[in-house]
Amino acid sequence: MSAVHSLWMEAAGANTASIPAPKIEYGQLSPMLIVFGAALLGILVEAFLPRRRRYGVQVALALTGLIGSFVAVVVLAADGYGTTKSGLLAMGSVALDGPALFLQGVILLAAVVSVLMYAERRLDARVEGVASDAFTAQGAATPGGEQERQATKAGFASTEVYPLTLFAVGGMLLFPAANDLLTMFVALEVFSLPLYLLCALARRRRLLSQEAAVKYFLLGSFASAFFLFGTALLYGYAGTVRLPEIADVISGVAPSTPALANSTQNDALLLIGLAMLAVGLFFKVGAVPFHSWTPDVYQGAPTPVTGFMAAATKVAAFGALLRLFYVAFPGLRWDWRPVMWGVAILTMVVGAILAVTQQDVKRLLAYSSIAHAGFILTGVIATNRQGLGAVLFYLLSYSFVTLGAFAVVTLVRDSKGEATHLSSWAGLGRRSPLVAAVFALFLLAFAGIPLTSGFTGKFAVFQAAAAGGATPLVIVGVLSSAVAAFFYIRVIVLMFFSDPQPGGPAVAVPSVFTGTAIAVGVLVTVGLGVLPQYFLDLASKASMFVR
Amino acid sequence: MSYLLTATCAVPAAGAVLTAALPAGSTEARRRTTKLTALTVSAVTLALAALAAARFKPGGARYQLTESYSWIRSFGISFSLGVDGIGAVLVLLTAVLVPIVMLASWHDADPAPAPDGTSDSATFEGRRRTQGFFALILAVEAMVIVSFLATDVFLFYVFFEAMLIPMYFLIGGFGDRAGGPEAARQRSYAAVKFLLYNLLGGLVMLAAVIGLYVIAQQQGQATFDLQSLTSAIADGKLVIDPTAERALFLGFFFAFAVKAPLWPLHTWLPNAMGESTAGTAVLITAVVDKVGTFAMLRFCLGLFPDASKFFAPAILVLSVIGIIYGALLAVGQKDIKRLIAYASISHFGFIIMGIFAMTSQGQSGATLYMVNHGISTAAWLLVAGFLISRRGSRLIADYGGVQKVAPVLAGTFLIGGLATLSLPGLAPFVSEFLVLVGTFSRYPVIGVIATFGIVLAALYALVLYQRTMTGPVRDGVRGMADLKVRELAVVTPLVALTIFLGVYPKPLTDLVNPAVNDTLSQVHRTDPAPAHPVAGPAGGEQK
Amino acid sequence: MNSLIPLLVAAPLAGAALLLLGGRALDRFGHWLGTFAAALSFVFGLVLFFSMLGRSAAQRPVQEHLFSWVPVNGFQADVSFQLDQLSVTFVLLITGVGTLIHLYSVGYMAHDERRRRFFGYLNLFLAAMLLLVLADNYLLLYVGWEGVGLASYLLIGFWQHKPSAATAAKKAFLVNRVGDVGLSIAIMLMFTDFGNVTFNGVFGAADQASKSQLTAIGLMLLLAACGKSAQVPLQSWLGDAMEGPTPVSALIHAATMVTAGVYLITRSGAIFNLAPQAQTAVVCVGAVTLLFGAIVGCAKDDIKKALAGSTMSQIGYMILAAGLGPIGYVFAIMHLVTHGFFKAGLFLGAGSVMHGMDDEVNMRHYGGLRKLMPITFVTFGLGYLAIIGFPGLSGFFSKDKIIEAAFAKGGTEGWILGAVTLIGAAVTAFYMTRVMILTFFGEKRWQPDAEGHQPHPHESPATMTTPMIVLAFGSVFAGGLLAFNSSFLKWLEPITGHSEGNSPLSSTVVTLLTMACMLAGVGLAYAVYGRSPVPVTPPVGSVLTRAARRDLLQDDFNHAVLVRPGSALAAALVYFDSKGLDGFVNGLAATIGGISSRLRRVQNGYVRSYALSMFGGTLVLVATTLLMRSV
Amino acid sequence: MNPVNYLYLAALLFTIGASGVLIRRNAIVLFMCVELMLNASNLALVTFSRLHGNLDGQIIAFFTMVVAAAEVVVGLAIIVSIFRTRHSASVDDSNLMKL
Repeated sequence: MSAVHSLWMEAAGANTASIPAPKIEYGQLSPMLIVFGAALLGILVEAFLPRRRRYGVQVALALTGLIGSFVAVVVLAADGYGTTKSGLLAMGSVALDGPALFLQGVILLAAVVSVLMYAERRLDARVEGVASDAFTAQGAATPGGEQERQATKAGFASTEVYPLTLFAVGGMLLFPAANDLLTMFVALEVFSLPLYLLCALARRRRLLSQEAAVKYFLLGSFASAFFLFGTALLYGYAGTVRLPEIADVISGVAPSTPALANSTQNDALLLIGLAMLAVGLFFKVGAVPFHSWTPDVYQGAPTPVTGFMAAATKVAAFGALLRLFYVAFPGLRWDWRPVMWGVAILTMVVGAILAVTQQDVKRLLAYSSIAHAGFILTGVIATNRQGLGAVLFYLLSYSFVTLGAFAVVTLVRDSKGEATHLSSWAGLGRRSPLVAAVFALFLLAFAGIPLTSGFTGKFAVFQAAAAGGATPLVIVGVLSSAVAAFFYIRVIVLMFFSDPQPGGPAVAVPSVFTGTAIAVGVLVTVGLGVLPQYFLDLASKASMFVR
Repeated sequence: MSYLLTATCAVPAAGAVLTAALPAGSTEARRRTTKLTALTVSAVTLALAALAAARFKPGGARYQLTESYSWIRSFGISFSLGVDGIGAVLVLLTAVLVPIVMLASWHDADPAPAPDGTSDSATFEGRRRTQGFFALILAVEAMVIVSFLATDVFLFYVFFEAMLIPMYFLIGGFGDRAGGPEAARQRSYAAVKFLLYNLLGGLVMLAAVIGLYVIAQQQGQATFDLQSLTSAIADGKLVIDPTAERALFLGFFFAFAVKAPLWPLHTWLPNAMGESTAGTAVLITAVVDKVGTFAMLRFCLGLFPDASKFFAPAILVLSVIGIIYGALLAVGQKDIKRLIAYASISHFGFIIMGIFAMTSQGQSGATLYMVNHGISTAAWLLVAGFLISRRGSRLIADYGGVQKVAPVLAGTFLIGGLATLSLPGLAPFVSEFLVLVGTFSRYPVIGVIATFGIVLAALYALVLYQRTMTGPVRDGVRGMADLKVRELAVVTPLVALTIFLGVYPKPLTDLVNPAVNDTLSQVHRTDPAPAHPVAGPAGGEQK
Repeated sequence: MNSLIPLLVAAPLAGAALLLLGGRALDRFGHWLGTFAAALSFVFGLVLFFSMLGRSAAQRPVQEHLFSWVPVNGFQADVSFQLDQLSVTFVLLITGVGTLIHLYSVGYMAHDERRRRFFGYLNLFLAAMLLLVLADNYLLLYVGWEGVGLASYLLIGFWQHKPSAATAAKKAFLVNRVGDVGLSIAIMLMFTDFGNVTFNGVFGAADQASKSQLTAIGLMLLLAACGKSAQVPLQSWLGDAMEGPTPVSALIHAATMVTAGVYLITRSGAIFNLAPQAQTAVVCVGAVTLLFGAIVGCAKDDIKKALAGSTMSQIGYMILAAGLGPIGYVFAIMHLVTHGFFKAGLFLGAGSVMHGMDDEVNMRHYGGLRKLMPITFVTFGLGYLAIIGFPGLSGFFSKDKIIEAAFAKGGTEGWILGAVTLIGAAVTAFYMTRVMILTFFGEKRWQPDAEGHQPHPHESPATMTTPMIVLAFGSVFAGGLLAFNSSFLKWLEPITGHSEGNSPLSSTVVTLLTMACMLAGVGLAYAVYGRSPVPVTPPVGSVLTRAARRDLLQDDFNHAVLVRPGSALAAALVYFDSKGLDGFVNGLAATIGGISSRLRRVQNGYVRSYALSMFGGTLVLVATTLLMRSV
Repeated sequence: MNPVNYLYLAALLFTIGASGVLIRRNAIVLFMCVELMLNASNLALVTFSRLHGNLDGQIIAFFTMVVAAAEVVVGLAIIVSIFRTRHSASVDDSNLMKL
């Protein structure tokens, strides 16, 4: 930012001849650029290609963009940008370091799997003779109206979900890499806005979908406003929005602007600003008491989108949270840790307890994601390198478990679409043992049973927290894990040991897309459970923020 | 480095996968293939276990045949296996019991006739039922063996926890078809209860495992290797302050006490054993629960010697309560399998008491007790299972006069009962007496109270026999067939072992004693010296 | 030669194993196989006995070590035998009487389809009993101790289809188990005190131990003896044990097993001698039981239960004698041996009567049998004379010695004990005379059985009468033989020790007193039962009679004090387990569920309230952050 | 005028906006309240920019305006579509999903 700023100052000095062009490291920013480029291409496709061909092209484009971006991430990481060559890009507003690359990789993989789920067109019954995916034929049409019927009949599809998703992914890639508060805010909005729209585009139960969108949007922008106001206050405190510089001001290395330095309000600005920034991020990660949108939105959104949100949003938001607290506020540890303790404990306990009485599988997973946010927060609180690595690993493992779980949810269907009420899952294990077994595996991973990725992640996080002196948190975490286990097991019991209801849901046979998504989920879940060393190393190598 | 131990765990694990992958089908031939495959795998496992036990040299190092492979370097975790005398006998117990359990459960996983008279073999589940059952048993076997062999705390923990899952499906998925229409609900309740209790225990232990690692890490011992940890503790390289040590001890102990189970954490056991098939119940009480008591001996005492000593009196009180309480509840039961379950709770009280009496008699006795209880309870329970499968009822009141129509069944049932009440000459007596004498020499009052448990044991065992087997022949019992060849093949080795180990337990004590002495030296305890030792060579031809 | 010792046990054990596992193929000759095993053991016993006779007293005890049984560091127990004068006495009694009773059973059980198994159990009993008396350490003794308990359990409950038999068997085992607790604790005490459980080790170190330790061990051994030998307060099982087949009652519940307590106390004399308080307790138990059994014996109409009361009483004599210490040990064992003969004979006679009377046991339904069963009458009669202490017969010598020893205890104690034993002698004479008169004299009071068949009493077959005759010889001559030249005293003295004590009365006076008491008892019985017809239905009787018929209310006492509170406790605990412990856990789960449903209400679906929670959360966050700084 | 007063104003506006979100039912009004909060932030940024004497705050304000505009586009689209379905813009009507 200050680069831009200095640009202005010099312009003011009428020294136009020597305006230096901002230095942009295109190669190192390529992951984001590829995704945004693909998104723009996607819009062009929407504009110029006939409807019938859009689906195929969009899917291919999205996958290509995401995989290309992932390759870029891998290349950058292999070049050592995650470790030795990490640094700041785009005049210091974007960081290129281990956590950024790691999380970008995770986000991209999660996005690939999500796009596979988007592309699934075989699950739903053929409506009007046309293959249909999870998204409404025409978002603008009134639910149940004539227009919608016609659009469906005509075989319309909301192929705009692909570019929307790509934009969201782009924002998410930027979010954990953002090195100043403005970039962070912009990235937040860039990935939030497409998500609001995506939520509204469910094919079935559109009322719920729209309600989810409106709730998400209103609450999300409410939270953004807090984030922005926090940014303003911090700017007021430090005179800069760049995270390392804020840290310098806090630690007294660089004195703050004299205008405010003597003010008694000084620390209040800092602390209130910090709290408000935290609110914005806590909202995104779904921490209590900023979680209330989660169950409603998860339930209402189209399931592939829910999966995408649950995985990628959480990764991006935790990335930003980590960067904020590790880069900008390490000096304020003693101020924010108690608050974080409270939030983490509340999140774990409330998430677990509320899940106990849920009757809808998507809401159940939503509450489970809240509880998991609490577990991850314990790793954030550790404020040591171990904690950082542990959180990175946890995010990796969690996103694939949750994606896989939501992918399975899309398979269980009755005449009205997905059968998400738990009662209709009764006896699933007797009808489709394979699907039930896979879902059980994901549930066990959520519950943190050894030999699944969930256990390794939980162990890593708790271990880091304990090493960081947060033993009580570990104990609360363990106890709420026990409560959480109760409802995961309840679902398993329901699937395997209850008699199927007559006329209950059937398990649709997925196409290769969802099949791949689930398979990847299973593979990662088991792989990270049994042989996690490589990824632990990766996470541990990546666990150093550039300043 | 030999691969023997890895093979001993890997064979059943691979067997589980293989069995599960066998072609599904409802035909008798397909099922038989499945069963024979599983049985063969378990027999091979037994051979490997026997080989390992034979290679073990009682006079040598504490852990032998060790293997170690790096697993999760980041946390100092390795896949380390090693066998000591205690582990060896328990692995043998497991390897012996599993094929017997399979043979006993031969038809337990056949497709059940649906209520409307049709067989459920039409459904997918019905077709895979047999594969599932036998694969789960093998999976449990593999995990239990790893737990007994693990010399890495984390490795142990992982399998200690993971074995809950196949057990859970065994309990919840396969019942003894004797519970009436409520059975399915009861069974899933039992399975959930089993899992939740044990999971809670496991999670608490997880906290302690983490705590241990963190403390070790802070002192430069970032490892989960049991031997490194214990030697570091012994050498004072690893110093855990008393409060932390006690907390960690409680974390470990809680998990083991749930699993074992120790009063008052026992209430899951009667449900789990009552609702599952007899074979599964044997797996629970004779094999899986032993991991809990085994772990107390190896991990609680080895890692937290001072805390173990600190809590020993309290634990002894709980265990003696368990002995009396379990026996009294067994007396009050109406259900055969629940009765046996409460009897087991009483026996686990003895085992835990023996461990925490911290005498060589107590601990050797406790280890023997684990083996003997496994064998004798298996015999008792499996015969009870045969009985129940004939009549279709678990209620004691539904039986009477069985000895008249099925004398061999009644006779073996009596032997099982006599073993349970620790009749001298049968294996459990030796171990029970050692536990009692070991406890008595340090805690006389507790020893005396526990001794009265043997009266109650006689009461429940004989009352059960009297009510079911003697008296006039009841209507539902008339025409009951005696034991078949397969069933005899199940019972005979168990009875033979019960008698053999009662008369000649020396092969086991020779294996166990050095490991127990080592454990005792870890906790810095020596046996209380007799008040007036007999001068000269005491008794017989001992060294 | 010593290698024969294990064979003593092995022969009947092998017999038992063969018979129990052998299957139906053995049905035809299994009983002979069993008898042969017993006889073989008897022969081994004789061989060993004579070889022992050939050695000097100091060299008579021999040890035979088989293998190390339970080796755990300080605790060592071996399978190892010790044969000395005391154990060889028992070996001969056990195998001798045992063989006779096997023989008797061949006839008695001829019509039982499970006869093979019966012989298997009998052999098992012999093996266990021999193990008991041959063990050289307490732990191995314990194996035999419980082994005979098992055999007793199996044989009492042999007719398992009868619920009463099954109950009686269970009761016997349970009550014995209470005694076994005593033995267990005694062994543990020995281990903690001496670090050793062998006879030699313990006895050798006993004098170093404190008196309280020895007293504790002694009392625990007494508890064990009470259980096995049916002494007060653990006497209640013996009467019920008569549910078993009569040969069993003769062998186990009269001649051998029930005397194991006497063996135990005598064997542990080295401990008791140093623990006078424990000895006093032994004497008291013996004295009380002596009278208790005798009184019960007077009131029973069931012939076997009357004899059981008598057994209890006679063992009371032995226990009393054993409690007297070196004064009495030898006579306790001597009475044990003679009692083994005449009581076994009496039981076999009773069995013979029952055999002839279609298993009728009520003596009021007998009468006038002496002519129809002459052999039974004569052998039974000789046994009767022996037990009441008719001069010259076995019982006379042994019982008289015990009464003398009781007086010889000295002081008030001696007088009391002497009086008790004398009263006992009188009462013994009374109830035994009653049995004789009711069974063999008077008019026929036979009753038809349930199907209306009149009984046709007849003499028993030779397999049954032969053992009765042999035992009758024993009843007549054994006492004299043992007393002659104090041969038995000299035989046992090296093991048990002996002292004369100082009786205030000369032995002649004691003998005369005993005679007088006996005659009084016989006379009284004749006056009551012999001179007027005996009513078929028992008269109501006095309070004491009614109490005695109910075994002096022992069952009622046990029921009220132990059984009922016990079952109430069990029931209460069952309730506590499901409602208390499980209830607590379920309650915890329900509480979490309740909190969950209550918390769910916050999630009311309204955006504004969600926003409110966020806003409130923000305020709290801000406030806490600020507060943390100011603190 | 002391520029700090603008900060007070900004805080006031932010609070008003937040209260509006809590109180009002109409989705559009709610959304406008959010916009008010964003603009309060803008005011604060600009003020701080003035206080610090650097232009960063002002530039951020521009960015914010763009973002707010984008938010309007998305927000209105969603609100309009739900209005067409329900014929109501009251957020209290949207509570199909709860508990």
